[in-house]
Amino acid sequence: MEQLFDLSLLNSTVRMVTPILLAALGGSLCARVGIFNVALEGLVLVGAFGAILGNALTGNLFLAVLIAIGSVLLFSLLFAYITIHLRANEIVAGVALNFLAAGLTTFLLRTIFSVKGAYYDNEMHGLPAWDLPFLQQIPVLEQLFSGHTPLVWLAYLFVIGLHLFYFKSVAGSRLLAVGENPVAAQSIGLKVRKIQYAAILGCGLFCGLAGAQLSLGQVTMFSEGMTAGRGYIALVAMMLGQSNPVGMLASSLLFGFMDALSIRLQGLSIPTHFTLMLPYVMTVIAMFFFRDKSYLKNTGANSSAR
Amino acid sequence: SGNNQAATENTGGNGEQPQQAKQKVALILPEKIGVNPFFQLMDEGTKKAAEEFGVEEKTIESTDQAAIEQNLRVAVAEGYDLIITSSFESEDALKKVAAENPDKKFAVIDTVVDLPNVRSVVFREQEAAYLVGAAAGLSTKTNKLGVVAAQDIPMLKKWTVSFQEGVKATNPNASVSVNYVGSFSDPAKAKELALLQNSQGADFVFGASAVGDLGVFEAAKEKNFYTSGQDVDRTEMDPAHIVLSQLKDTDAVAYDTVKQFAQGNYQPGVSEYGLKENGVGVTYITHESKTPVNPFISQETIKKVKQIKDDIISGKITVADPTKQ
Amino acid sequence: METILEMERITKKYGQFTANQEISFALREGEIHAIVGENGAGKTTLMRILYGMEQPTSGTIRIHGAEKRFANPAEAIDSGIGMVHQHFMLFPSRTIAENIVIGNEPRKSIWFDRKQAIAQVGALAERFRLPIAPGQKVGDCPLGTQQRVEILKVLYNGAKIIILDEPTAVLTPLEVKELLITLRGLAEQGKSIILITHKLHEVMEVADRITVLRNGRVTGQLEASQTTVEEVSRLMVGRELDGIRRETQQAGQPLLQVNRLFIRGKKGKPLLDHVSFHVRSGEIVGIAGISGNGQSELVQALTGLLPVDEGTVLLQGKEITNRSVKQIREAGLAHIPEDRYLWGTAKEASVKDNAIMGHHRLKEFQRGGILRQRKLDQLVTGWINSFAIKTSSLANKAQNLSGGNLQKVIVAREIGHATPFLLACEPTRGVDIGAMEFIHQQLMDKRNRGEAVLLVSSELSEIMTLSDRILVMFEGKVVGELNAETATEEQISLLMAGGKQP
Amino acid sequence: MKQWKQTLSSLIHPLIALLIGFLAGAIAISVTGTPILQAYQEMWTGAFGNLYFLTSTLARSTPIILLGLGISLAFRSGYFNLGAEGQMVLGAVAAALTALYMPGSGIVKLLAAMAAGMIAGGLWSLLAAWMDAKFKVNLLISTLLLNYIASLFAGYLVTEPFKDTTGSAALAQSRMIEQGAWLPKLFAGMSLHAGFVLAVVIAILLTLLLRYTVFGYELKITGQNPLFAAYGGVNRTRVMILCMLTSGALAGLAGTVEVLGSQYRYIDGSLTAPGYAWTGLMATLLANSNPLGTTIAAVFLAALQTGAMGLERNTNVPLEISSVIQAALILFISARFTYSFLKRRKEEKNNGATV
Ligand SMILES: Nc1ncnc2c1ncn2[C@@H]1O[C@H](COP(=O)(O)OP(=O)(O)OP(=O)(O)O)[C@@H](O)[C@H]1O
Ligand SMILES: Nc1ncnc2c1ncn2[C@@H]1O[C@H](COP(=O)(O)OP(=O)(O)OP(=O)(O)O)[C@@H](O)[C@H]1O
Ligand SMILES: [Mg+2]
Ligand SMILES: [Mg+2]
Repeated sequence: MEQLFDLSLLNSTVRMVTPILLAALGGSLCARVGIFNVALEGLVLVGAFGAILGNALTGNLFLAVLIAIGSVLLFSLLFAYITIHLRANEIVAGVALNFLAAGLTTFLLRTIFSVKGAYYDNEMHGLPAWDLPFLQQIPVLEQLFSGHTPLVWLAYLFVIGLHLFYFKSVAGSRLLAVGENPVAAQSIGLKVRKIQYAAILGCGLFCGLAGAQLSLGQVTMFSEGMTAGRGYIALVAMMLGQSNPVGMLASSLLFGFMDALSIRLQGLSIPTHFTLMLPYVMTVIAMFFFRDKSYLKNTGANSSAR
Repeated sequence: SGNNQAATENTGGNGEQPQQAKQKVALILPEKIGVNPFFQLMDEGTKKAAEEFGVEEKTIESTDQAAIEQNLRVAVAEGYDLIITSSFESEDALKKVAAENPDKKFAVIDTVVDLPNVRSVVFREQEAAYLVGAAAGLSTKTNKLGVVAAQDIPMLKKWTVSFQEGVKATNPNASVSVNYVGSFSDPAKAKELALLQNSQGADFVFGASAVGDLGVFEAAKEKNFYTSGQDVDRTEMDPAHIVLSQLKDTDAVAYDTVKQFAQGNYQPGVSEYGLKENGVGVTYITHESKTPVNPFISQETIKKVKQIKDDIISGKITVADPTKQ
Repeated sequence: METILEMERITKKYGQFTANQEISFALREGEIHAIVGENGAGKTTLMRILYGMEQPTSGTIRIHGAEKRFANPAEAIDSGIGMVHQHFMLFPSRTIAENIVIGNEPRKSIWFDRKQAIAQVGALAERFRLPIAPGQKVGDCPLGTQQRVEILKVLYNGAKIIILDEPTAVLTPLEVKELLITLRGLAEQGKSIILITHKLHEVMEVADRITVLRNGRVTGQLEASQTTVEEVSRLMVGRELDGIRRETQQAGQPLLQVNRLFIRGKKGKPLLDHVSFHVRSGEIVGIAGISGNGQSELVQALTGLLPVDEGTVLLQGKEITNRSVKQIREAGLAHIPEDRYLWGTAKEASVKDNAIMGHHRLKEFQRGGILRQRKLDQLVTGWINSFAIKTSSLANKAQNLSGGNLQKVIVAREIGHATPFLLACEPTRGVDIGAMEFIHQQLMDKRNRGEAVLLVSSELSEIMTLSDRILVMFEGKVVGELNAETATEEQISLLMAGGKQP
Repeated sequence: MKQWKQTLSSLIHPLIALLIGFLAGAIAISVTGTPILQAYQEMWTGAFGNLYFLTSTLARSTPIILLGLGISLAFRSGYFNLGAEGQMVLGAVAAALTALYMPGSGIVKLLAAMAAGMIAGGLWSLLAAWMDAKFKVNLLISTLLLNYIASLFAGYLVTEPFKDTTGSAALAQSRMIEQGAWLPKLFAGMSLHAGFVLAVVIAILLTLLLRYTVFGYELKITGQNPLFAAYGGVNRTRVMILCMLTSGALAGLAGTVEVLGSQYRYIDGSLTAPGYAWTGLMATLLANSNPLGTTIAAVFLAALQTGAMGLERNTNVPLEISSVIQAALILFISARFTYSFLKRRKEEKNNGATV
C-alpha cells in the first residue's frame, strides 16, 4: 500500500478531482430542479477557454476567472432559454451544446490567438498555489494539501456551502421544492421558471470555475478538448452522489483515488487498458452499495394528476 | 465508374480564370489538425511549397475515419492533380481509391501504400527516440527516468520502446517508468503524471503525449527537472528545463513532395526518412539549436550521442522498429 | 352578509370547446358555497380561473368590489385566495411545517428558520383546531392529515377565500366528518369557502348556498336549506335518477375461498393477519374499513401483485396463491383497481390501448402474436356506446378523459372480461352521481347473472347499497361479518374503528 | 378541414425552429466572410447534391439509425439506455474477430459475424439491465460507465492479442476481413452498403412490432405505466430483459455493419470518435422514439455532418464553424419538436409527489 499510495499521489488526486467535483456540484443544481444537464463537458471547456482568454487579455487572474464564469454563464443562458422557453429536450440540447463548445473554442482559438490546437505562453502566469499556514505545521497534511490553488480550496468549501444552501437556506429549500414537485411549487406561487433559470446559471458558475481551475490551475494553457471527458465523469459523480454535495464529494474522490491507483498500477505488468478501466469498474461496483433511492421511487410515480 | 458521378458544380466552374488552369493539390488529413503538430507542419509545408511553386492548394481535414474515404473520392472527382494524405488511418481508404484511379497521382506521408501511383514517405522516428534515450541515460543523476505517453497504442511504441532502448544502451542501471495519459489532448493529466514521476526521483521525463507535452513542460518548470519536446525545436520555449527536442521534418517532406510534383518530378514508390536522410533528428545532435546546450546535457554527452548517431547511420547499430515486433 | 367575491360572465374556451359559458357567481363573507355538477361540467376550470392558473376568455373577477386579474397563483394568493387541489400539491419528503410555510418562510437572514416554522405552524393549527404534528414528514401522513396540511397552508398564507376541489373524494368517512366540522368552524371565523363535491349529502350538511353547473353553464342557484338532494341532482344531470334494482336471489357455491392469508409487515405488525372469508356466486360481498387497514394488501395479494407469506386462495376450487397476475386472471378474476391512475391506466396511452389490456392476449383478438385490430376496435367501440363514454375517438389519450369517463373505461374493460369473479375497488371514486348509478347497476347486473363480486370501498353508503354481506377490516384482520339487510351504519363504523362486534 | 389545420399548426413550430436554427447558423457563417447562401448551398450539395453525396449521407446515417432504433426501443419500454456506444464497440470487435477467425465460406463468416456482433452488444446491454432488475443499480449510470469499460476492452483486444501485424502495424486495429465476408455495396464505387437496407427494414419491422403485435403492445404499456402493465398481467422483467437485449443487439449491429460494410476491420476509436452514439440518441429524442421518425432524424443528422464536410471542402469556412452551424441547427430544431416527450417526463416526475 505504501508503494501504491504515496502522499504526492494523493496530493495530485486532491487537485485532479477539483474540476470534476466543481462540475458535479454545478450539475446537481440542474438535477435538483429536474433538468438533466449533459452539457457539463462543453460548459467546462468554455470555462477553460474563457479563463485563458481573460488572462491573455487582461493579465489579471481575478478578471480571468470572472471572464471564465461570464462566458459559461452566456452559454448556460442559451441552454436555459432553449430548454425552458423553447422547451427543447434537455439531452438533445445538452449534446448539441457540447458540439457547439468544441467547435466554438477551436474556432476562437484560431481567430483570436492565431494558433491551432493549443495556446501556450511561457510568460503567462497561472493561479497561485496557496499553502494554508496552519496546515503547514502538520506533517502529513502539509504534504497532502500543499501547493493548491485558491480554486481547489474553494471547491471543497463549496461542498459545505452547497450543503448549507440546499438544506439550510430559504432559497435552497425552494429550489429543492421545484425539483421535487414543480406543479405544487407553481401552485403555491413559486416562480418555477425563474428558479430553474437560476439553477442553470448557478451550474454555469460552477462549470466556469471548473474550467478556470483546469486551464489556469492545473496547467496554464488551453488546448482543444482539454476537458478530455471530465464533464461526463462529473455527470457520473453527480448521479452516484445523488446530487448530494457530500455524496458527490465522496464519489468524485472515489473516482480520483481509483484513477490514482490506476496510474500506479501502470508500473506493474498489467496491460494499460485494464488499469485504465479500474476507476470505471470500481464505480460500477460502488453502485451496488450506494443505490439511488430516489430513482427506485420513480417506478411508482405514476399516480393521478387530477 | 461511380466516381465520375461525384463531380459537383464546382468543377470547371470558374470560367473567369484568365491563364490556363493552375495545377491543384489537395492535402487530405485523416483527422482534424487539432493539437497535432505533425499535421500542422504538414499543412504548413504543403502551403509553403504551393505558394512558391504556383500551385493551388486545399487542405481538407477529416472529421473521422469514415470521412477520409469520402474526402479522397471527392478530391479525385473535383480534379485535383496531386492528392496528398497521411498516416495509417488513411491506408485502407487510399488503397481503394488509388487502385480505382490509376491515372491519378497520390502521395502518403508516414505510411506505405504500395501502388504504382502512390508516393509513400515514411519516417524512422525510432532512431531519434533512441538518441534521446541515449542522451537521457547519460545525463541522469538519479538513474531514474520517466516517459509520459499519450496512449498505449502500437504506433507510440516507436517512441516509448526506442527511448528505453536508448537508455539501456548508455546506462543499464537507469530505470524508466512509463505512464499513459489515455488521451492525446489532456495536458492536465500529462502534467500530473510528470510530477509524479519526478516525485519518485525521475530527473528527466520524455514527453510523447502530443499536446500533453505542454503539461510535461510545465511540470518540469515548476519542479525544476528536465524534459524534451517533439517534432520541432522546443528548447526555445524554456531552455532551462526543455533540454532536448526530437525532430521530424514533416514540413520539409511535405514541401518536397509538392515541389517535386510542381516541377514535374513526381515519383511513386517509397521514400524513407531516418537519421541518414536527415528526416528525423535531435537538437544538438543532428540539428543546430538557437538555444545553448543546457548543462544537464554536457558537451561530453553530446559527443557520445553523436557517435551513436553515426553508428546508426553507418549501420553499426540498428534500431528496430518496435511496431514490427 | 357582505359579498366578498364576484365572478361575472366568465367564459373559458379551449379552442372550439367552451368549458365555461358566461358563468356568474358570487361569494359572501363567511359562507360555504357548494358548486356541483357532472364530470366535465366546468367546475375545476372555473376555480382554476379564480386561482390564476387559467386566464378567462372573457368576464371579470371582483374582490370587495375591486376588479382583479390574476396572471398566476401568486397574485391570487396575494389577494387572499387559497386553493386546496383535489390531488394534493405537497412535497412528501418535507415536514408538515415546511410544506405549510414554503413560499413565505420564517427566516434568519438567508437561512430557513425551521424551529420558528414549527412553532408558527403549531400555533396556527391550534387556532383553527386542526390537529397535526408539525415535525412529521408529509409522505408518512394519512390522506386526512395531508388534507389538513393543505388547508393550513392556505390559512397560513392569509386566505380569506378558500377553494376546495373535491376534498372528500379520497377521505375515509371519519375524515370526511372531521373535515366538514373544520369547514364550518372556518366559516364561523369569517372565512368564505367554495366547496366542490359530487357527494350531495355533504353539500346538504354544510353548504349555505349551492350553485349547479351543467355543460359549462349555471343551471341553478339554491339556498341549501330550501332544497333537496333530488332537486339538486335533477338540475345536475337533467333527468331523474332511477336508483338501482336489486333482485333477491339465492347465493350459490363459494367461488373465491380465502384461507388464513398472512403477510408479514416491516415493523412487527402483520399487514394481513390470517384473513379468511369466501365469496359465493350470485352475491356481492363488501369489505369496509378505514383505508390502511389491510384492504389494499388483501387486494394486491388476491390479484398476484403482492406475494403472501402464508395461507391459500382458491378461485373456482383452483389454487391461485402466489401465482402470477396473468395466471390468476386466466383462472377467472377481473379487477377494478383502487387508484385508476396509478394502476388502472396509462395516461399517455390511447383510450383503446387502455381498454384492451388483458383482452389483447385472448385467442379471439390475436393470431400468432399479431393483434387483430379490427376486432379490438369493434370491442372497444361497443363499450363506448353501451357505457356512454365521452371521448373524441379511440385514439384520444386517456388523460384527456374526465375522471368519470376514464373510470367507465376501466369498468367496461373489467366487466368485459366476463369472468366469474370481479374484484371491484373504489369503483366510483370521484365520479358524478349519474355515472355512479350506472356503474352500480353494472355491478348489480353481474351479481344478478350469478357471478360473484368482492367490493372494496371506503364509501359506506356504496357498500350498504350494493352488498349482500359486509366484512369489516381492522388492522389487517377481518373483525366482523354483517348481513347487509340488517346492518346499520353505526354498527359498521364501530367495527371499523376497532370496536367489538356486539 | 380541422384535421388539416391541426397538421399545419403542428408543422409550424418545427418550421419556425428550423428557421431560427438557420439564422443562427447564418451568423456563424457570416463571421467567416462566406456568402450565406453559398454556404448553405454547399451544405446541401455536400449532403444530397448528387448520387454520390446522397449515398455517402445514407451510409453515414446507417449506424446512427441502428443505434437510434435500439435506444428508442429501450425508451419505449421505459428504460434510458445511455450505453449504446459500448454495445456498438463490443459488437464491432466481436463481429470483426468472428469474421476473421470463423472457419467456413465468406457467407458463413458474414452471417456468423453479424450474429456475434448482435449477441455481444445484446449481452453487454443485458448486463446493465440485469444489474438494474436484480440489484437496483441505476441503469443510467451503469450504461454510461460500461461504455468506457467496453471501449478499453476492445482497445486491448486489438492492441495486444488480436493486433494487426500485417501492414505498418502502427494502429490499434484488427486484421482486414477477407472480401467474401463483406457486406455488399449498393452502388459500385460508393460507400453505401447493405447495412442501410437492413437498418430501414428493421425500422419498418419495429414499427410493425410496436403497432401490431402483442409484444409491442405490452412493451409500449410497460414504458407508459409499468404498474398498469403489471396489473394487466404483463411480465415486466421479461419485457425489460427482451427490450434491453434487443436494444443492445441493435447497437451491436450498428458496430457490426460498420465493420463488415465499410471499414472491414475493427479500428480502435473509429466508432467512438465520430460520436455516433450521441447522435443516435439525439435522433431518437428528436423523433420521440418513433422508429420511422428516428430513421428520418438520423438521416437528417448525418446529412448535417456530410453537408458540413462539403462546406469545408468548397468554401473558406473552417471545419470548426461547420460544427458550430450543426450545433445551432440541432439546438433550435430540438426546440418544441420534442415537446410531448418532455411533457410526459415532467408530468411523471411531478405526479410522484401528489397523493
Ligand atoms: N386544458 C384543456 N384543454 C381543452 N379542454 C379542456 C381543458 N381543460 C378542461 N377542458 C374541458 O373543459 C371541460 C370542463 O372541465 P372541468 O375540469 O372544469 O370539469 P369539472 O367540472 O371539474 O369535472 P369533474 O367533475 O370531473 O371534476 C371538460 O369537459 C374539458 O372538455
Ligand atoms: N390537456 C387537456 N386536453 C383536453 N382536455 C383536457 C385536458 N386537460 C383536462 N382536460 C379535460 O378536463 C376535464 C376534467 O378534468 P379534471 O381534471 O377536472 O378531471 P376530473 O373529472 O376532475 O377527474 P377526477 O374525477 O379524477 O377528479 C376532462 O373532461 C378532460 O377532458
Ligand atoms: Mg374537476
Ligand atoms: Mg375532478
